[in-house]
Amino acid sequence: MTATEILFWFLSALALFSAIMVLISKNPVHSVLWLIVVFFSISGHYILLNAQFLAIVNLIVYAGAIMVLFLFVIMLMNLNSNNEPQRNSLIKLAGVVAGCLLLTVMVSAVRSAGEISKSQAVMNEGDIGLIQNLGKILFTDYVVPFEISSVLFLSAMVGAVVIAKKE
Amino acid sequence: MPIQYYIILAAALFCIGVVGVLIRRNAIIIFMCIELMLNSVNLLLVAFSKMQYTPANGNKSLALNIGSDAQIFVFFIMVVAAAEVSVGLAIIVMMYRNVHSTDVNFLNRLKN
Amino acid sequence: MGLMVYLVPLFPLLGFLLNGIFRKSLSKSLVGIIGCGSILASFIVSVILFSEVMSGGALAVQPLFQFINVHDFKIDFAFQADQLSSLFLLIITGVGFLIHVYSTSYMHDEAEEHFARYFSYLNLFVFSMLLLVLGANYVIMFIGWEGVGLCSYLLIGYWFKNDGYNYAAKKAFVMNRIGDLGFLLGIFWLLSKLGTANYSDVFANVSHLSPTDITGITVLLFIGAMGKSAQIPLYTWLPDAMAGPTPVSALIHAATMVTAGIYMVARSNALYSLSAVAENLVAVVGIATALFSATIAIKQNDIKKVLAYSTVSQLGYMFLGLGVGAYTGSVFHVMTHAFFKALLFLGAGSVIHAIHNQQDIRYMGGLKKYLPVTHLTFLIGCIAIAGIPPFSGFFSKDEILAAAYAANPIYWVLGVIGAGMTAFYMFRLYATTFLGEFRGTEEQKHHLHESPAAITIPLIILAVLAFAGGFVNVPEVLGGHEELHHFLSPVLTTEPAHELDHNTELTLMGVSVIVAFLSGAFALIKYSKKPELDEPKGLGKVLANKWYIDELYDAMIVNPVIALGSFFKNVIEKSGIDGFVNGIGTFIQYSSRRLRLVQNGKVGTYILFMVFSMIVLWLIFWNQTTITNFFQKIF
Amino acid sequence: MNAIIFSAGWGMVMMFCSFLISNKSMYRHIAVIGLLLLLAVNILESGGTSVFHVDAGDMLVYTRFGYVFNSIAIASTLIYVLLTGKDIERLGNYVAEYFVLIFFVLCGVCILSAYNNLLMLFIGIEILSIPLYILTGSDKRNLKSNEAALKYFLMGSFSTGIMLMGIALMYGGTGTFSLEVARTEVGLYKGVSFLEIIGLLLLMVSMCFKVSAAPFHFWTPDVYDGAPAVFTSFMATIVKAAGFIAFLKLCSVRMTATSTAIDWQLLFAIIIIATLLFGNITAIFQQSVKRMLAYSSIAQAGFMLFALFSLNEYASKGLLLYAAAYSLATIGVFAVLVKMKDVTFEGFNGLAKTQPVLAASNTIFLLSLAGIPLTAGFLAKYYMLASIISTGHYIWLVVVAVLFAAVSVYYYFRVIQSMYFKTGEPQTETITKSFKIGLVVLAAIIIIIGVYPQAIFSWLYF
Amino acid sequence: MIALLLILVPVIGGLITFSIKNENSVKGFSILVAVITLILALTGLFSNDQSLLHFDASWIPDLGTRITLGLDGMSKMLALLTAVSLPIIITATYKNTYADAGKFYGLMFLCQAGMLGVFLSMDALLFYFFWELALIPAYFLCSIWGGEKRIQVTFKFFIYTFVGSLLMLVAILFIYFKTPDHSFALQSFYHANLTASQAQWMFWLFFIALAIKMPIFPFHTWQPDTYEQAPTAVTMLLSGVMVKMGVFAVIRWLLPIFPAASQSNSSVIITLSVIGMLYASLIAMRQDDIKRLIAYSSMAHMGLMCAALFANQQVGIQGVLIQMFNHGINIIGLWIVADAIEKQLGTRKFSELGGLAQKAPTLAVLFVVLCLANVALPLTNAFVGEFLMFNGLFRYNPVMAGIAGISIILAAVYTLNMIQKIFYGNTVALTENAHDSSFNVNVALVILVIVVIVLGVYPQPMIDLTQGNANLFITKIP
Repeated sequence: MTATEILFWFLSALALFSAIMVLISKNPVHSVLWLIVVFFSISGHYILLNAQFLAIVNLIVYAGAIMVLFLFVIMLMNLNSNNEPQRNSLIKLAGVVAGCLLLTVMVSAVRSAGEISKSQAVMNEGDIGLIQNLGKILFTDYVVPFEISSVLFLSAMVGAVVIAKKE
Repeated sequence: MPIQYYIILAAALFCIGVVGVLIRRNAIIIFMCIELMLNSVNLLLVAFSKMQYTPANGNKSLALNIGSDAQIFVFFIMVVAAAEVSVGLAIIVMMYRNVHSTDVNFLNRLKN
Repeated sequence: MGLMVYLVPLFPLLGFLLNGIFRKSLSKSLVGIIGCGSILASFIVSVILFSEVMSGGALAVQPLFQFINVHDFKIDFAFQADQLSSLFLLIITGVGFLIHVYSTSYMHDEAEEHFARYFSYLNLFVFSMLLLVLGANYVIMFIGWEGVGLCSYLLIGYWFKNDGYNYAAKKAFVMNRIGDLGFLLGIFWLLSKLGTANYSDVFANVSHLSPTDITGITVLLFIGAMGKSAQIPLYTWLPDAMAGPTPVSALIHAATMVTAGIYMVARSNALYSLSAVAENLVAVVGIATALFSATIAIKQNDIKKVLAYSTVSQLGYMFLGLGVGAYTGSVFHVMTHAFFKALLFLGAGSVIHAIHNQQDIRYMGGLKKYLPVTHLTFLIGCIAIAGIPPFSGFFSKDEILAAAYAANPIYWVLGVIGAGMTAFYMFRLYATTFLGEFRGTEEQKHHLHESPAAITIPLIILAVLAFAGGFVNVPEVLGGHEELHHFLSPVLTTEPAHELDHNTELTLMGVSVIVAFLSGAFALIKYSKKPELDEPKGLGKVLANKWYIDELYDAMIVNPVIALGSFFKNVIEKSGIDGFVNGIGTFIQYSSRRLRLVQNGKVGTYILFMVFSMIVLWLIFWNQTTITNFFQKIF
Repeated sequence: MNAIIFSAGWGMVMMFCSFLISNKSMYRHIAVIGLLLLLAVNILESGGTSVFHVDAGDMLVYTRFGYVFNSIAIASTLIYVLLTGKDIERLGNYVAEYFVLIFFVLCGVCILSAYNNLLMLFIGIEILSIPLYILTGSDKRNLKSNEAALKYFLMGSFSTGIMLMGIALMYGGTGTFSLEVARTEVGLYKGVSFLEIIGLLLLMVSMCFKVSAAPFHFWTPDVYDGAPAVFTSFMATIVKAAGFIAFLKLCSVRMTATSTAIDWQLLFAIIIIATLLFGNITAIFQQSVKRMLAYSSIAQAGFMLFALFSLNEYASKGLLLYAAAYSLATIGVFAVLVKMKDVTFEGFNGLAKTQPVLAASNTIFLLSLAGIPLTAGFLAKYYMLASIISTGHYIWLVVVAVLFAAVSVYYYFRVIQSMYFKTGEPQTETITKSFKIGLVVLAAIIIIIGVYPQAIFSWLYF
Repeated sequence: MIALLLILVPVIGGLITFSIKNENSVKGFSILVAVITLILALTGLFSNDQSLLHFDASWIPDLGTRITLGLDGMSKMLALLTAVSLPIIITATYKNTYADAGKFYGLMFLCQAGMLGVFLSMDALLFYFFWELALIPAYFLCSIWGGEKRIQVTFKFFIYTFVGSLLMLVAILFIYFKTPDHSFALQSFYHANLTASQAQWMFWLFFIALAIKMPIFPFHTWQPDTYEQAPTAVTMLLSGVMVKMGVFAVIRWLLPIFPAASQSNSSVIITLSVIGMLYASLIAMRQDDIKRLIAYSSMAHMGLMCAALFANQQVGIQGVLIQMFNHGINIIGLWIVADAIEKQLGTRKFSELGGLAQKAPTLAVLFVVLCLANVALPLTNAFVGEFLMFNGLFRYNPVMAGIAGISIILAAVYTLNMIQKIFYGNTVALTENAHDSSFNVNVALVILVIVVIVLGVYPQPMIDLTQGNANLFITKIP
């Protein structure tokens, strides 16, 4: 077992564990924190896969910006108490069952996809994930969506203003 | 690493996200679970971008940059997610202002 | 001559239209003149026509216009004036004219408008009857056939304020319709096999019909005759039809319309003589009706009812004659019957008129001295119908009975029994009505008087005919020449020759005359002394109640049909079919109410549904082949 | 491409207007000018004259089909703004912002009609959706509006997640985000990657969500009901049609290519039936016309799905027709609905007496929605039926569909019954003359399309 | 050109009528329009100029449909019926007042135009359009001006027929794709290449629509309620003309397109029709409401027409062809009387009527004649039709004809019952002060009665007029 593999398993386990912890934490703040752990482990994966740019962006955007925003809102609403009303257990059970079924179906679907069974994800090599390469593509092939996503931001901005501003 | 490991990992994270959406009532947590789902997709895409065997891509011009499009896609997902978060949190705040709750079942006037 | 045939029905039609349309503005006398005059004109034309036919200068078919002409058959509106129809023309217009004249007096109390309505109906009836006998094909005959049914309906229900009368009228029409359906089906059968309904073509092509066809056609046609001529089982309307004015009973329900069945069978003799089944059926139904209704007639107390049942019985004789092949005999009997039965009805009308609409013979009696003319003519009628020589009924009935004996002695025996009963109930009627003491109220007695000339003159004429009518066809055994037989022979060619020797024939005559005479005399003696006034008991009660046949029909047919109608209306229609249709609507509404509960307003549930649906879609994807095959099987 | 640029640009112009101009009714006029400009630009571009030449690579591919749809969408929006623009003004202080968002949505619509890359599909859908979340919640004091926005947002994001998962798997299967994939007819599933199919299935689910096809329709009634009626009108028509156009493109390229491995028709048949069932049946029992229209829009989606089912010439042409006919009629119905103070069926009682013009034109809109001949709606339904029947298979599906169409008559005609056959005192906002004229013109357009569709067919060749 | 004008005149007339406010001018104008239409129909009837009788114009080339209108024998006859019925109806109901008379008459004209379109169109899609177009005005007419339960009842009628016509649309579309030249033209439809099983399915889809319209048991339950609830003028139009659309469509479309399928299914359909005849007759016997009785009676008659149609006999078809006209005339007459009674006495219940013949002799006489036509007495128009139809049915199956024939007995029962209960007997409280029918009613009835008698005595012109259609059909029987 190489270091990469050990790291892989560790990060995977961490990601899954923290993801589950996001769900079962009673306190929303804990959930946020666990989610940040998930993001960190995913970033770890990115680094394993040599996608440094994304790893950094993930940390900055998600763990940094988005989650802080979440935390901020939670704090703002004073939701850190763990008195969230619970769904009744039947619904919960149904939810878990549905999730598990979905997982089963997806996994079995992927397993029956024969053409990728031999494929490997290349670890620790390749330079497509470097900021230089990605930047080049982003501003050549992907310049149109890049520009267009600005519209998305504008609308989000306008929207947030419209919605959140007190009248 | 076999790509299947990544797929299964991503699927598992995705499904955990789904379960979270299903079993929690706090809108913010639900939203976080959705973010979790998006992240699992991101992970999967990055893994695919590094997949050795990409079947039947006839586009030679992209040959040098095989896989980079997936990473760009991830980038866009993050962008969109950020935008979504701002709107989503705004909506949740608006709701909280009106009813002082973030329970999704609290507002239940629209039904049947 | 070519012009004249259609003149015969044209006059009554004009009379109908004039009287009908201007019924509010015409005076009674004008109405009477139009009514009677049109028939008289028609009668005159008929006489001319008859004489031409007699002299052999007749043409068979006179087409007027195309009635129905479709690709594989053609029905012309055509008239056929031959021996048979011209004879019937004479009877119809002749007797009809007398009855019209009679009616002018009899119906004189009616309001002007209704008086004109009456005559227009009567004219319409004569028109239809003439169409019936003049038609050159079965379809035209059918037109007249239904037309007389209609007129019968209108005339029976003439006094439409009375619901009982309306009911009787409706009954007559409906029962006729039952027969008409058979007739119609018979015509269809003919048309589908031969493509024609013209008599001449049909009779020329009988050889193209299989025995089944012939039997089927003749039986179906006979069903029509059963309805129209009041044979078992469709006879019950006729006694009820006495609800109409008495002249109507005389004209329609004795002299003309009811003989339409005889005319039709006689007309179709070429067909009937080829089917033993049909002939036997006709004979059996005929003799059964003759006997059955005679039994009922014995215990009836309504003067018109007795005559009605006697009519049914006599019609049975005619059918017996037809069934045994004595077509001439039957037609002969139609003629004599027309005379004496019209006479009897008109006489009865005269009586009823005299004692102010009392029809129950138990409240009559001793009318002899008050109504001498009526009495005498009525007596002649009774003798004639009883078959006492040399009155007309004797000759015609005897011819039928002789033929019946030749065909099957049992028919003869039964026929003689019937003849005996006929004499019995007729003389019972006569005795109860005219002999003994008057049993009505004082006031009625006070008003008793002989009827005016417009009533008595037709009575006298008819009495003469009832007496002498038989001489047109005196059998050879009595030294006659059977003129009628010879006259009709061109249209009734298939009639089998008499095979009886003269001795047998004379014996038979003797027996029947003696039976008739004895039973008549018995009745005369019995009832002139002690009229039957009490409610009958035992068998008598059954007979008085007409064997409970009406009740039986009600219980077996009418009520079940009505119940079925109610069942359909209230159960099947409401809860069944409409219930099903509305049920679809209700079901959709119900499922709407249920289904919308799925939309419970909770995000979690929605997403749960979505996830499950995704899984289901996946499963479908994995089993798509199976499912596709399943659907392909459906369509 | 020019339409995208101009719609985004005009959106920004209006952003500035929001604080430069204080007269509320000016915004509407500016928006109308913008839409007219947009329409002109789009038509010009479809004729080959473009203002900006942008090479979008394989991200966006413009076809005549796309241009025609853009025109329909823009024209519908124009009609929408003309008819209900005044009512938007009544909604609050952010009138200009609402128009901004509408323009951004249009930008998304124009992307969706031209995308050739799953990335563009994703971005297009998001540009379409995010403004809608906000418009849904724009009536901030109204708890229904809040609720609708929250539900829409949560479920929309969830479906985005599913969509992304699908796209990721498809990428795993084909190695490209481009819509067109070079395929070799070898290997398992005849050259079709299994991952791609799984991905497509997921993508289909999320697209079904967007077009509110059952069983992914649950958001629709609640959101349409809760959102301010003016925006429901917009959502239910132009946005939905855009979703269908995107879906159609996806189907006609990707699903056709993979049809050797998976019987998409079967899946669609099931979805169609479910959609028709849920939409029609549930609509029957509604008491509120607004909510009934929400369900009916699901039912209409069931018919539009026919195009995705059959994917032939009739389908694409028919979908455009359907989009046009359905949008026009729905905009009309909602324009009337917005004027009603009581949006239950009882609220419409006796409208024919007090507002005959409203009632008459509303009747025509409803008849068109119900697919009665000689209205545009019939023609649209006709094309949908023809698209399946021309394949000669799945006739039972058509029969089921027409039976449901008959059910739909039930609830559409309930409105007509209320207006014409019942008596009541309907309360309406003040109705201006120009509004009436607008309605009549719209109704006339619907009738003209229905009676003489050849007039617009010449536009539909592509 | 006449063909086009026949449709355009009522449409334009109707639209103009919409805008007229004054009730009297509405009625005057309506009569004018109706008479112009009638004159056009008569011109068509006596014209043989094909260029006048046919109209063909491009409409929607993309859909393969054209505006093809034509007047052949059958269309001429039915156009005449439609054109005759409206003046008669307007005359007979002249004294009735309607709220919004302009709209009422306008819708009547639109309905008329729709029906004329159905009878004239030689293009399947056009046919379908008119088929629906006739329905919508009828729906509004019944729902606005109808009786108490009008809304539900009419709605049921509408949905019921709408379901049928949608199924028919499916069939039309399917056949369209099987036509050799992808066209909706009548002739192309006649030459569609359908496999046996396809034809079977499409036959039923098509047939159900027509069966609902006619209506054939068990698709009839909309009918009595609708006839009862609709304003009588509309009922006349519905029962007199609109139900003929079903019969017409069988002859023009169904039988020639699916000759084999209609033959193989004939036994089922004839059985249903015959059951329906008896069923309707029996129910009619038990009715206490004039309108419902006439409705069921009409259903029985329609059952006979349907049975005769599927008996595959030219005679039967011929009978149906002329019976379409005759039945229309007769039943309109019956409705006029029903309306006159209801308007005067305010009831339609037999149990509340009686003895009217004393008070209204003219009405009684005219009604009796119409009733006799209803029971198909010879020398009334209905006899000829029923004679031919039964004849056709007999050739198909004598037993069936016999069973069906029971209905003519039952017809006599319920019709005479109706006469008796309304007109005969003694007057009751309600009819004590009744008066005779008004002049306009009499005029309408007299015209109808004259038609009844004339066509009963001399039906041959009508037969000649439609013989072509019967012949054409017969050549399609394999």
